[in-house]
Amino acid sequence: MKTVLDVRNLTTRFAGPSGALVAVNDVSFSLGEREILGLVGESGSGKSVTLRSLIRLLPSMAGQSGEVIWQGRDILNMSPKDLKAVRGGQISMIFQEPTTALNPVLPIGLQIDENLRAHTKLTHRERLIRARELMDLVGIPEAARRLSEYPHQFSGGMKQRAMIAIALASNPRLLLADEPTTALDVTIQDQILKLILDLRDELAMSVIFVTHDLGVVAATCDRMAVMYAGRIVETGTVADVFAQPMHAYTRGLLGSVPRVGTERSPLMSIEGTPPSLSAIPQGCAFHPRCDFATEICRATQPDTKMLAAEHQVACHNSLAVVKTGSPVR
Amino acid sequence: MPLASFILRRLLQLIPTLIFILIVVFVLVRLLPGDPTSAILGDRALDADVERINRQLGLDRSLVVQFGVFVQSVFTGDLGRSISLKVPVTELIAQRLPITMLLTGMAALIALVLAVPLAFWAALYRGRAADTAIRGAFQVGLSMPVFYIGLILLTVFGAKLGWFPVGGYGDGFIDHLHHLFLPALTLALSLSAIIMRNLRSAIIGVVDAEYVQFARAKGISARLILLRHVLRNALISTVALFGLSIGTLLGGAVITETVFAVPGAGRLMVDSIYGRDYPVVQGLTIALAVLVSVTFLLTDLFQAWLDPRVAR
Amino acid sequence: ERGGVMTYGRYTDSLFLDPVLNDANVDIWILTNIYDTLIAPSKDGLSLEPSLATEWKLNDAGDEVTLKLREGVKFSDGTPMTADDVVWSLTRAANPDNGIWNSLDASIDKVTAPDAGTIVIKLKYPDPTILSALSVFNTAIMPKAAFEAMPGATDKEKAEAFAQKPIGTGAFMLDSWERGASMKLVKNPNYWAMGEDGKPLPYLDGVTFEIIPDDATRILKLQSGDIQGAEFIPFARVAELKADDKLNMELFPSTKVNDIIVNVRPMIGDRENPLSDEKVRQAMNYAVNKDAIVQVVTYGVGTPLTSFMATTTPMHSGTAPLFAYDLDKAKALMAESKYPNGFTTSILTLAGNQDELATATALQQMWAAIGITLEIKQVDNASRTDQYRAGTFDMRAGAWTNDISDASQITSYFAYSPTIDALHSGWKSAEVDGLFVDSQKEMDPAKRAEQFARIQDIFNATGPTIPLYETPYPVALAKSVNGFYQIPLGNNVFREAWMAK
Amino acid sequence: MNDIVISASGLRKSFPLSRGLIERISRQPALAVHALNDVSFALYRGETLGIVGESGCGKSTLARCLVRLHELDHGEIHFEGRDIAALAGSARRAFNRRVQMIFQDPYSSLNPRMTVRAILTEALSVHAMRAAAEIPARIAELLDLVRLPQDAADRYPHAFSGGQRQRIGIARALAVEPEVLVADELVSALDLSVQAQVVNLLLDLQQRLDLTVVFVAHDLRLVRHISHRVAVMYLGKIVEIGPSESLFTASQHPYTRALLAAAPELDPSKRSRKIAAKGELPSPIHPPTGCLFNTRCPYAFERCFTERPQLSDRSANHQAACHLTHFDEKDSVK
Amino acid sequence: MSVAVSRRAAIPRPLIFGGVILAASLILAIFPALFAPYDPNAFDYAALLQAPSGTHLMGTDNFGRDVLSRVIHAYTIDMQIAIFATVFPFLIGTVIGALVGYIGGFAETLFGRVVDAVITFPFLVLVIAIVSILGPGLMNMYIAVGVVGWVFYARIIAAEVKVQKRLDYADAGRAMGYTHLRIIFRHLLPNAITPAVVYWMTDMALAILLGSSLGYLGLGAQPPAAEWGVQIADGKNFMATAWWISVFPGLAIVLTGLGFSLTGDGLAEVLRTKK
Ligand SMILES: Nc1ncnc2c1ncn2[C@@H]1O[C@H](COP(=O)(O)OP(=O)(O)OP(=O)(O)O)[C@@H](O)[C@H]1O
Ligand SMILES: Nc1ncnc2c1ncn2[C@@H]1O[C@H](COP(=O)(O)OP(=O)(O)OP(=O)(O)O)[C@@H](O)[C@H]1O
Ligand SMILES: [Mg+2]
Ligand SMILES: [Mg+2]
Repeated sequence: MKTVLDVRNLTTRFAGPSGALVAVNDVSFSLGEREILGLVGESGSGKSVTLRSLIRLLPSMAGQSGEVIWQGRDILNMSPKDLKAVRGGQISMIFQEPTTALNPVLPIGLQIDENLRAHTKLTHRERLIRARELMDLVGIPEAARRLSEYPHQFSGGMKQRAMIAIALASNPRLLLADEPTTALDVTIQDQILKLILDLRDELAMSVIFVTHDLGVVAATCDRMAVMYAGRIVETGTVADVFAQPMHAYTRGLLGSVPRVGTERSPLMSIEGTPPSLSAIPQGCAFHPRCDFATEICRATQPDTKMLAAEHQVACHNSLAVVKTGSPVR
Repeated sequence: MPLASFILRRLLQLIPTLIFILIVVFVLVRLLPGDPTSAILGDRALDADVERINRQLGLDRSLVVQFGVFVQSVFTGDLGRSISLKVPVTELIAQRLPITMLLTGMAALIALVLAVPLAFWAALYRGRAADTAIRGAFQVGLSMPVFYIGLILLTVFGAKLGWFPVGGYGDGFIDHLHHLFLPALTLALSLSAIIMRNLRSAIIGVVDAEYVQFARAKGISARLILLRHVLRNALISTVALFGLSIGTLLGGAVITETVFAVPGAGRLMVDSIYGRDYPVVQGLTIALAVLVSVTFLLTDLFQAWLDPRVAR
Repeated sequence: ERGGVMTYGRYTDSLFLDPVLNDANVDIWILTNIYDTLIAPSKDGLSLEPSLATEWKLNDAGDEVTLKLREGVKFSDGTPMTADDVVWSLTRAANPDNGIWNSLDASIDKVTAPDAGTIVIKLKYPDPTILSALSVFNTAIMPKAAFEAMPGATDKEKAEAFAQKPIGTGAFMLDSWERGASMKLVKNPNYWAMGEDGKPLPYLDGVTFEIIPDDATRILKLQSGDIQGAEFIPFARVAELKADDKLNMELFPSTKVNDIIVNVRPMIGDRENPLSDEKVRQAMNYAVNKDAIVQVVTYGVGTPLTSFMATTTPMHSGTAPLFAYDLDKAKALMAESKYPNGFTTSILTLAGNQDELATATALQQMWAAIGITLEIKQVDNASRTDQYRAGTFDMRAGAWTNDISDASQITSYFAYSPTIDALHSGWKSAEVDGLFVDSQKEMDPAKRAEQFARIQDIFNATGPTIPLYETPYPVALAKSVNGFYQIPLGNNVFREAWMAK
Repeated sequence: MNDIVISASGLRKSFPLSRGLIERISRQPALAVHALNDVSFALYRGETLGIVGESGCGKSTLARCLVRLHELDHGEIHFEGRDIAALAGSARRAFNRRVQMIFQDPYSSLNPRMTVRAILTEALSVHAMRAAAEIPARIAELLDLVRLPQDAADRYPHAFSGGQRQRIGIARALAVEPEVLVADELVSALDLSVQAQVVNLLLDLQQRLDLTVVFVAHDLRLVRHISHRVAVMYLGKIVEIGPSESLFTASQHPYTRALLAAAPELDPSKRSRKIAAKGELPSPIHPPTGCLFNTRCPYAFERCFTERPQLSDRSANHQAACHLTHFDEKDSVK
Repeated sequence: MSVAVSRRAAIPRPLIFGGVILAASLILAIFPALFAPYDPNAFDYAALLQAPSGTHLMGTDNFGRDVLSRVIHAYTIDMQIAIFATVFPFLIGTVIGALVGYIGGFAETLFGRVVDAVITFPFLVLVIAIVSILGPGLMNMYIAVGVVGWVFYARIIAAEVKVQKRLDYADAGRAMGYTHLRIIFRHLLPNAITPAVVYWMTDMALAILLGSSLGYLGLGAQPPAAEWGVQIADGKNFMATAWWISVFPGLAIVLTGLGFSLTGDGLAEVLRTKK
């Protein structure tokens, strides 16, 4: 499979009033053509910042280092002009909350048109036609009328579809989807996930799919990366990771999900709460919550190791984790 | 049609408001110590003169009868005659109110021209020196008594530099504008400070909004983002405040009008209160109330245009 | 060449340009430029000059005046002035139902015109003031026909219509009037008088009044050359403007007196009034350092009063300032009074009037020295008049200017109790009342002067005022303005003013 | 387990939309959101009743009605046999004490200006649960109960993570020693790992304190895990209710089936590209006539558009509101 | 398990600066005599209109009064104006606003009409009329301002209470069986009051300005009391010859205004991050 995106040692810091904070810490991964990569992790683990860092969509006080190689060019070093062409053009993004991500005071049509204007050479008429096509593509009926309506006149699922339509306007090669279904109902989530899968097939896009729902990963992604406290702690194909998590955290996550047959028994929870990024524990960030933690975990941060084909993990005690077996029976 | 119904509803709401104002102003002016006659005749008036003139003005009638006459005249559009100036009140209002409207309008415009770009600047560079300087400067403008700013502007730009006339109203529209610039600027300073503050924090609230991020993710130009996505949303909350402030200005430009010798409605109002010119105070209050309500209505409409969510 | 249009800054606008029905100085002082009277006050206010009447005669009994009308006088609309107009105008002025000035003409019984050039005024009783009264604005001559052609049923309604576009024989006529902003007068081409240079008056092509309420702005406007004259210059700035070599800072003599009016009733409402004690009043008078007040309030422009009326008033008597400052005497008087430990009282001043405020503030300090606590209450004019007329005030700042070139007007208001209770103070002297009644019939000027001297002695010693100072009219003019003056009665006279063209 | 604590019958609740003067003058019909459309069920002592459904289907409204945060338009709720709408004064306070609610949003459900101690003290003293002197000891006990450190008492809510805040909310509810807990989306806002902690806590407390729980959630797996019985709601109506096991394995309503199918499988090998349910929830302002699900139901036939099906027995304790009793993929109309 | 550590937010700089200015102002207002070198009302005919010098740091006015002493003594009155002209509107407006916001419905409609009437009524007419009716002086000015001022607070509070009452903690209170009054004043109000407090700060600065405007019209503080607005109005005639009479009180107004609005900004920041 051809690699389209190569992220190496991506680090993002925020300078805040209470000191600097590393939101994304030395993250590396790559993405193949037509591949869907799931980025999972709990709230605040840095998923969104990672995604936004890829296209430098960060506030001015943020500092970035590392490389994001897109079609042979490092996005982090691009001129603003080139970046503008990449953003929204070759790489599009959809956001978690359709309600807040669509500008409430502009009609949907205009919000689509903006993207078409910025990235295509179509005439006004052609853009109008294209906008209707896009609405059809994402499954919004009565496109012509809907285009002149405002976001508040759309239901949540419709808004998410509209946002996808905006993102697809420029025929992107890569779609960054930041929890595109979290705010939606299961039946609608189901529709949207399937829409994204269909579009991936039709348009031959690659997708990075941020979510904290393991079910969504299992149902849609090819590969997955698990983030904890700003780092990627485990990467692998979805099948591999679900079959045998090698990081204690991944294992805990999988165990936290209720399963059939264990009704009303205690879940295998991870004690404690994820650390605040401004107070990351020394050594392995997960060690205070980890059942497998040993001396070394408290002292040094584990490197990322390739333990099986395409299966990488950053854990000192991954062997012990593997030995206890999968939480999934 | 929602717009028409919106306007109609607002106009209907105006009725109780106006009735309330009608009663309050009628009672209020009559509670003022002294009466029009002795206010006009002054110290030399003899009792017989006062009585005779009161009788001529109908001020010896009972309050209920006077109120009846007043209400009736309001509904027939005739606001009576000025007691001291002896001309119809409607004529006076037609003469003086447009001047205040022009003054206020100019002040509003100047305030916007000052406040909007600087609010952007301050918001986008918040916490930096530019932000501090801009906010500091506006604060000084906000804290200075109007008559003081007025005199300083007059002295510097009027008398010393000669760029603007020293007070007055002038003849002809262009001349009016020229004459009203300094007083409008004076009024605008405090208004723009309020607008700037509000808009700045609105912009700060908006620049990091998800939809602005999303717009940036689309790769459209920074100018478009600021004007279409940021400004429009930031203005929504500011517009209401702006309308409110203009409303206040309309009735509160007295001191500026005095300092700059602008023959506006504010001065007429104060002179009439001092002169116990009941018909003028009453008529002008009603006119101002209607005008202020129309201003509010316009700002509401503008707000509804900016923000499709409010138009139901 | 003489001419030009002069712009004059006024502090407030006129209200009503009818000579008979108007009620305020803002009208009076301007009216005389539009309307002429039969007789005119002289420039110094002390004597009379021919105007529309070229000569006049009061008969020996003092109850009939015969006047010869000037020939060829035309109204500003070109119609000739007739004896009929004169008879009508005077009759209207004297009608007790008209306005508030008719009392000046109360003695008039009947006005007739035996021939086209003669007017005979028959009086009800001998009136020593009648000639002066004929120089007062309310007896100005108006065109009867034009007035009566006005819409309206009553005299009042006609007057209101007429005053929108008044027609008189004055040097100027109203061109346009934007209320509260400006009033434009233009030269009356039909004006009858000739100037000292033999050319027809007025010299000016027009006079424009601009209303500039704020003192500082009015001065700024003068300094910047936008206007050529400004009235009511604050005394604080007289010295500064005198030093300005682009301006003439004029101080026209006036009949203006400034004093404090004291309520002398024993009780005010249900509270005892310390000011009714004559000793207290004397103490207060002695405790006031008039020179200091003249200094801090008028910046040396005023002079301490030597009588309750100004030195420019005919029959004024008195040579030395009243109640020369003597704190010891004041303290002694206080000790003798019913209030040896002092008391608290109040003074009403006009809100926004810096002079009154400054005076009151100074008095507050000065009276504190004799144990009197003075509260200053700034109120608007109507409130003050209300308390004044009701007699519920303690003290108020007062100022007076004569409208007529005679001592009788001021005396009737100040001292003669039947008019307004001696400045609404409740003060009453039977002797003064008697003297005043006599003086109003006394045709012998010397005897009359004696009567007024006696009135002044009594009033000055025991009257209900704290006399302060008299002041001129401070008017600043551009150097280019010549020939403008204000007479002691306040009339602004533009007819001889000119600017180099 | 057969002791009914709360029984609800025929509950209806709608929220009128505000109408302008013009609309009123022109006599346009009053519009309303029909949040509950004839809901009936019984809650047994000691059980956990799960309530699931999509957003806006009326779950929270139902929960709020149970604690009388809303007054019903129609229908009755009986608590221990007494109509709660008729309760007043001390009886009402007692009801409010014995039936407690815990809220979804860990951020807005605690007063940010009150410390944990103030929050708990208020609950304890208003209901006079303890004498003033015993309150501190009780607070310590409660913190222990929900496994919060003792030093938490004097902190403000903003000092806590979401999971901890939910514990505070639980502590507040437990402070007044209730018998019924209505938990509205208790863990929906929490992280996966923390969710498990709170679920475990709830299970444990229920056991120890013998609580009856109404557990409202949209996460099917969670509801299945926690509940003895489950009710599925659609557009303000319970469309299926029954024991957890049979409801999830042998669901009797097409909507329940769609819901189950739409929830992604945790097993990557069981992927499907088939869409579980087409379309969206109809507007609760104009709910469909006939069966509420008819706009999305693959099995809908004429009767479904004219007659609204009522809950009817399918097996022991298991009821569903559908005109069909068994259906198959091939019965699907489309 | 440990409680997440709350970051102790640094006190925002505006609050520090504003607080220092206001603290200093309050000290001057309470103990003016300690700082004023002269009796603020004592005339000195020998020293009229003296320029600033060693003996009179800010010069003297037209009565020979020491400008510095008057500026200092004016703190007493102006701070009093700032506080009393606003505290009653604040309190009344807060209570009414809280009730209206909580009750909603008809109360809100009625309140809306009252607000309309008050804000469309020309403010100055009301103030001048009330002061003319009751007589001049600060007390009556407070009344006049209060008649109108409460509306703005009530509006702000009502809007905020409306937002707050929809939050779960308000429902939690109700579900706990708490009384409405307890919920309104113990729970909602503390959370709703922030914008009103911030507005209060601005309002105090505006009150001083209004006081000075009324002083200009002669309706505010009565002499001999030193008040900045009155001082400036007094000094107006001397702008060209004795600028110090008006400039120093002017600076005092600006500085105090700055103090209030910095404090307002700072408070807004603190109270916002507190949530
Ligand atoms: N603009 C910013 N300034 C400072 N810190 C930020 C900023 N944006 C994000 N962070 C911090 O970076 C960390 C990671 O945030 P991020 O939004 O990437 O989390 P996430 O994994 O997407 O979480 P969620 O599931 O809640 O969306 C958080 O601790 C957040 O506080
Ligand atoms: N106070 C209210 N006023 C008006 N409408 C309301 C109110 N509360 C709820 N609704 C409406 O009633 C319907 C049911 O709402 P409810 O909150 O009960 O749904 P829910 O099932 O809890 O949804 P969610 O999963 O989103 O919490 C929705 O359409 C909602 O908009
Ligand atoms: Mg995120
Ligand atoms: Mg809910």
